[in-house]
Amino acid sequence: MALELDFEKPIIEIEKRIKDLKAISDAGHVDLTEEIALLSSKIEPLKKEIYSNLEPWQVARLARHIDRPSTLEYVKHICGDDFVEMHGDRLFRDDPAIVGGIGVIDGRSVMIVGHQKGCDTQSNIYRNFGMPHPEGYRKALRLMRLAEQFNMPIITFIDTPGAFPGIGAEERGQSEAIAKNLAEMSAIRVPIMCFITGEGGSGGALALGVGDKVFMFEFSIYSVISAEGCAAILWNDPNKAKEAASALKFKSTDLLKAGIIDEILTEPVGGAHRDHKTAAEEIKKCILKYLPSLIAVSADNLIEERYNKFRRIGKFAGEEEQENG
Amino acid sequence: MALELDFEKPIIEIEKRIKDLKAISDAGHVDLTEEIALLSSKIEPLKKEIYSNLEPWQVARLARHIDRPSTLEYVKHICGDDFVEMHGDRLFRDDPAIVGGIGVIDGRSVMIVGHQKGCDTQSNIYRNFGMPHPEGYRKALRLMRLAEQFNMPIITFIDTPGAFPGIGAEERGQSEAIAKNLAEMSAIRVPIMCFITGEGGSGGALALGVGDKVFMFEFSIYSVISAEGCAAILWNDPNKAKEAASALKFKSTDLLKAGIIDEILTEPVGGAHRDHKTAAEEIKKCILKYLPSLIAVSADNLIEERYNKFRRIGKFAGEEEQENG
Amino acid sequence: MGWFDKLRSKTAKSQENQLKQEIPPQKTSDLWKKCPGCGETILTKDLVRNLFLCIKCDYHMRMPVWDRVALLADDNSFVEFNQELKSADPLNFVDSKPYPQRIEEAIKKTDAFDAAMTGYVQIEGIKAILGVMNFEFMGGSMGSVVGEKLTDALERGASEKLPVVIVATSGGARMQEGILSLMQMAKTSAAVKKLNTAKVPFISILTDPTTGGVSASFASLGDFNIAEPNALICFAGPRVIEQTIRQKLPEGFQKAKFLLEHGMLDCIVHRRTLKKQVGKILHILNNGR
Amino acid sequence: MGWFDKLRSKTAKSQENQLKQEIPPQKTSDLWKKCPGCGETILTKDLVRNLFLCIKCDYHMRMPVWDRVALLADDNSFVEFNQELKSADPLNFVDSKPYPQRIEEAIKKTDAFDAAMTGYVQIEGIKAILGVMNFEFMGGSMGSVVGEKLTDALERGASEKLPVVIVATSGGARMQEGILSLMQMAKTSAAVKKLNTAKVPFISILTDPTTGGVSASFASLGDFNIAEPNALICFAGPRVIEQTIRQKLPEGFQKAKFLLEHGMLDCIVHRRTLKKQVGKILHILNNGR
Ligand SMILES: [Zn+2]
Ligand SMILES: [Zn+2]
Repeated sequence: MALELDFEKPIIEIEKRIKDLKAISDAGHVDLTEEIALLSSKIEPLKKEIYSNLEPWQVARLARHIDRPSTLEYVKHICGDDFVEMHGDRLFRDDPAIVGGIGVIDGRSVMIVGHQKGCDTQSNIYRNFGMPHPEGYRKALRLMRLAEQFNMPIITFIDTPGAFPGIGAEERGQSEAIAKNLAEMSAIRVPIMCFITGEGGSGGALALGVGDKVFMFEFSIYSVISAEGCAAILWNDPNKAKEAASALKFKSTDLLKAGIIDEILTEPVGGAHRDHKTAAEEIKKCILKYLPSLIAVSADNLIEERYNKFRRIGKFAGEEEQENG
Repeated sequence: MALELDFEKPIIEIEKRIKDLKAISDAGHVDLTEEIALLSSKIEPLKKEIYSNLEPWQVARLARHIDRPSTLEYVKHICGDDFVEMHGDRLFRDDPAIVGGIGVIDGRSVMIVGHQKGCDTQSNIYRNFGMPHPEGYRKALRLMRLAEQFNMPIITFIDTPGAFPGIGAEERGQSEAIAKNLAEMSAIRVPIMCFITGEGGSGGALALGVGDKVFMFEFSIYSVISAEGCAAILWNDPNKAKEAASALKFKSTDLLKAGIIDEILTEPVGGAHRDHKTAAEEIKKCILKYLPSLIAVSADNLIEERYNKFRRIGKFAGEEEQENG
Repeated sequence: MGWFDKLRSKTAKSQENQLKQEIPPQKTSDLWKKCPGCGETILTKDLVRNLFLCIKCDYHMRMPVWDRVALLADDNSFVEFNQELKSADPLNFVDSKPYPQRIEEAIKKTDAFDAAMTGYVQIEGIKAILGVMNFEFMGGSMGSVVGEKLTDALERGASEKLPVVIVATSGGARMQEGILSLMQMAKTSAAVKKLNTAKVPFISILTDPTTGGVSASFASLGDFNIAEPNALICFAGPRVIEQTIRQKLPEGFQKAKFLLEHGMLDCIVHRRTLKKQVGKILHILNNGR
Repeated sequence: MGWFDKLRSKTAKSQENQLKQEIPPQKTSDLWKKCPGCGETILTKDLVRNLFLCIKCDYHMRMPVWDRVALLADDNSFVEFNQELKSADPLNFVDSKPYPQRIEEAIKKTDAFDAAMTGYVQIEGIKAILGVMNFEFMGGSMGSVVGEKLTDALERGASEKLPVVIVATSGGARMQEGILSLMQMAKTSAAVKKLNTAKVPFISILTDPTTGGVSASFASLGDFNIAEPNALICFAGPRVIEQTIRQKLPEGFQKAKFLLEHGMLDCIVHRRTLKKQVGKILHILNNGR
């Protein structure tokens, strides 16, 4: 059951009408082939029009769409049966909001780690809506260190509203856990490819985001704070979320321009939630395209370049003219 | 207020009588100098006789004596003000049953880690009677890794009844925490000197006990299980603790003979609890004696020798005759 | 007698012995066994055929050491190391019986010299080193022989660059060897570290029960920690804890699922798919190296 | 004007500014300040003399950046880096005010170009690199300038083998710089790792408040994490958590003592002994290297 977003309504309406016509047509009473073809021909242009002109707050809604593929779904499409999930931080708990394991992509062994949201209310509660606790970051770090140990490239999938603002998460040191991941990922001696597939929410997202290459799906977002949170703090009015969404410049096109991500991955028309398989193939293609050249780099150079990639990020007064910011 | 052990009674009685005579003498009515001298001359031989013929179960009682110096007391005597305690495992909790920190011994920076018992009921409850939770071992490991990072030799003090048999300790993986320490200590690239100062109880003790040199105070013990526990399991009768104590061969002399420890440190006459300062000096002397030669060894050789030290431990059928076991 | 026949005959033998140990004296039948999960009484031969899974409720019963080898090893691939290594009596330990007598009885009962068996193996076509502990031999307790065999296996893994798989089951330390048995924890854990340093994978399979000094050493240090369903895995056993805290423990405490939820296990794998899963993991990890 | 006079005059100035910020409008007196611990109203000049410790209850109030330098640095030893580095407006961000206007106002208010100051220093005779964050500058929020200055300081520590001490205080990320401010977390944390790899000590001093992106990056990564008494240290602030879980938080939640008990801090040090203690730690750690 797809969640309908308001700006998707025209599409969904036409799709429904086509279905109705088909039913009538199939029943054999009237031949509506022509009408159906006419309507169908309108869908693609309409989708293109709608999805290429989305406001930032609309993109945020797409990024959070409950039907968007999750990490485990991508893994299923990309690795098939060649994946073994690994649980636990070996310290306190297995956090269902971050999943990971070893897998094979096109004959190459990799470690995959990512946020995991649910696909309905029950699984979302189990997954804490993809908001990790410290043990989630620590599981991720354990797996990434194992990947380093066995010389396996790391693929991360980022899709979280952010760290969880709860008592246990604070008690067990989510600050430390996030910080530690940032520090350690900067020096892990195997390639790291990061994919922002949905919501890239603040520190909880970045904790899986320090990689050699960072990719972003067209309708995903990556932001220091949610539009709602920003509106509450800076506008003193949570209803200014649309304004905040625009101000924060968290769309993939903004991030590409700012040099934060390396490439935007095109989504299936209408968004990744409309075609999981095609979305997964897009990621797989990207991995196969970039991984060989990353593997070819020596570990020393790899981590030096990764360090410099993040080292360079920042904007200072007086440099606007020179750089193309 | 010293806890009296039954076999110490004759000594304590004479000491008390001397004190009484002194009081009378000091009051000026009678001159009892001669009587006092006579009694005093009997103390040393009596102590020597008693303490050199202790049964294993009696040594165990001495090893557990509540007035025995604790890690923090040794540190105070050995480092004076040149010590900074460090708390916490950076994961879950600061465990008061294991303490640690950086200090200076005779101009050399060291990392000190040890079990910490209390000296009365209240502090013993706070210290959980020196029984660590997983976070204690993890704090210890954190500090030892820091020592490795900054090239500081590690001194450990071992004095614990053992790991804590509680729900939280199991939930948070005390098996993993102990095992990890054993594995990591075997390869830490700075010298490690271990001092069994009181009770060396099972896995909880060994978790701080993988060192290049292992020393043991005369009246301390080091055992795979407590005499009580052993009696309950093998004799099916907790009252057979004396028998179990003898069977387990956990006295320092047994362990020296078995090649488990490198040297026995002499305690002040009557036991370390009767003279903390002298006991601490004994440890300090030992550190100063062995540390320079350990520091002189290359890190590679150091950990290879440490590995082999433990690698060799074990007895098999058919080899009794050849080796001097 | 071929390798497989020998295995079968050993299996039958150890099976017998397990029955002697676990079934209460009043029903010392070699033919039947009671399921700890559902209480069903099952024909032993049916159990052997069914991988010691309860026919009624699928409960994972303890598995004799040779059956375990047969479960994991490709046919005829197991080549044992240090088969004849035997315990000494370093402490001249006597409780209700002298230690040497216990050893001799255990040898007779199990047809093994001590509580662990190690050797070369092939698992799903992948060369590896396999260690299997034997709960029937003095409760799988770890003394000098177990420590030595497992350490040697781990060291061979490091030097020959062969992944190591150890199936753990143990009641804890071999108390009769005193401090020597404690030291086997340090020895085996250090050997795991050596394997780590050599960047060779270690898969630890924790089966019912894995406790005490084995749980608190090599068995918890796998790159992959796999448990069988319902396995009891702990340092301090439930009875000791209940005596200490004087309250009833929650349902499932210290069982495999509990450990998975508490972050100590990578996965729980059903016995029927164990070999396949281990093979897959070895394949993926080998592939990266 | 000598270095110390300049410091004093800056101190007075920043003191003034802090008052403007913290004392409610109805009592905008520069002369008095109210203690958040006991409610006592205290003469500002007495506070300055008393290291911003409450004269009545010893509460550790927030300390202006130059006073903090004076507290830790040996006389005349502080030599600032990158003093003129100033924020751009990469997002053309406007909420109730344009970001450049906020920056200009903060500069006027604090006499500093951004929320962190870094430089060479000597502490108890030991050469080091010092970074001090400035809560009065837009709540100590971390944007490009703060990230750059601290990263540069940590990198200098690594390359010049000088220990680094950073006094953190921050409300979190500089939202007006969007994703760039988030990335400063990765940048500064990676720089700490570089320092670690160079085996140079890093002492992190967490003062009231250290929250959000600063808490979740370099500030939590000290070889030594030291906090001042009563400092609020957290990722998510107490108000956000209360809104999420809809219940009152326990007394002392996210305060220094709470963090010490939860294993995140090495020690809590009183402001009066802070310099001496930092000096002792640096001395011991230097000595080992
Ligand atoms: Zn059953
Ligand atoms: Zn006050």
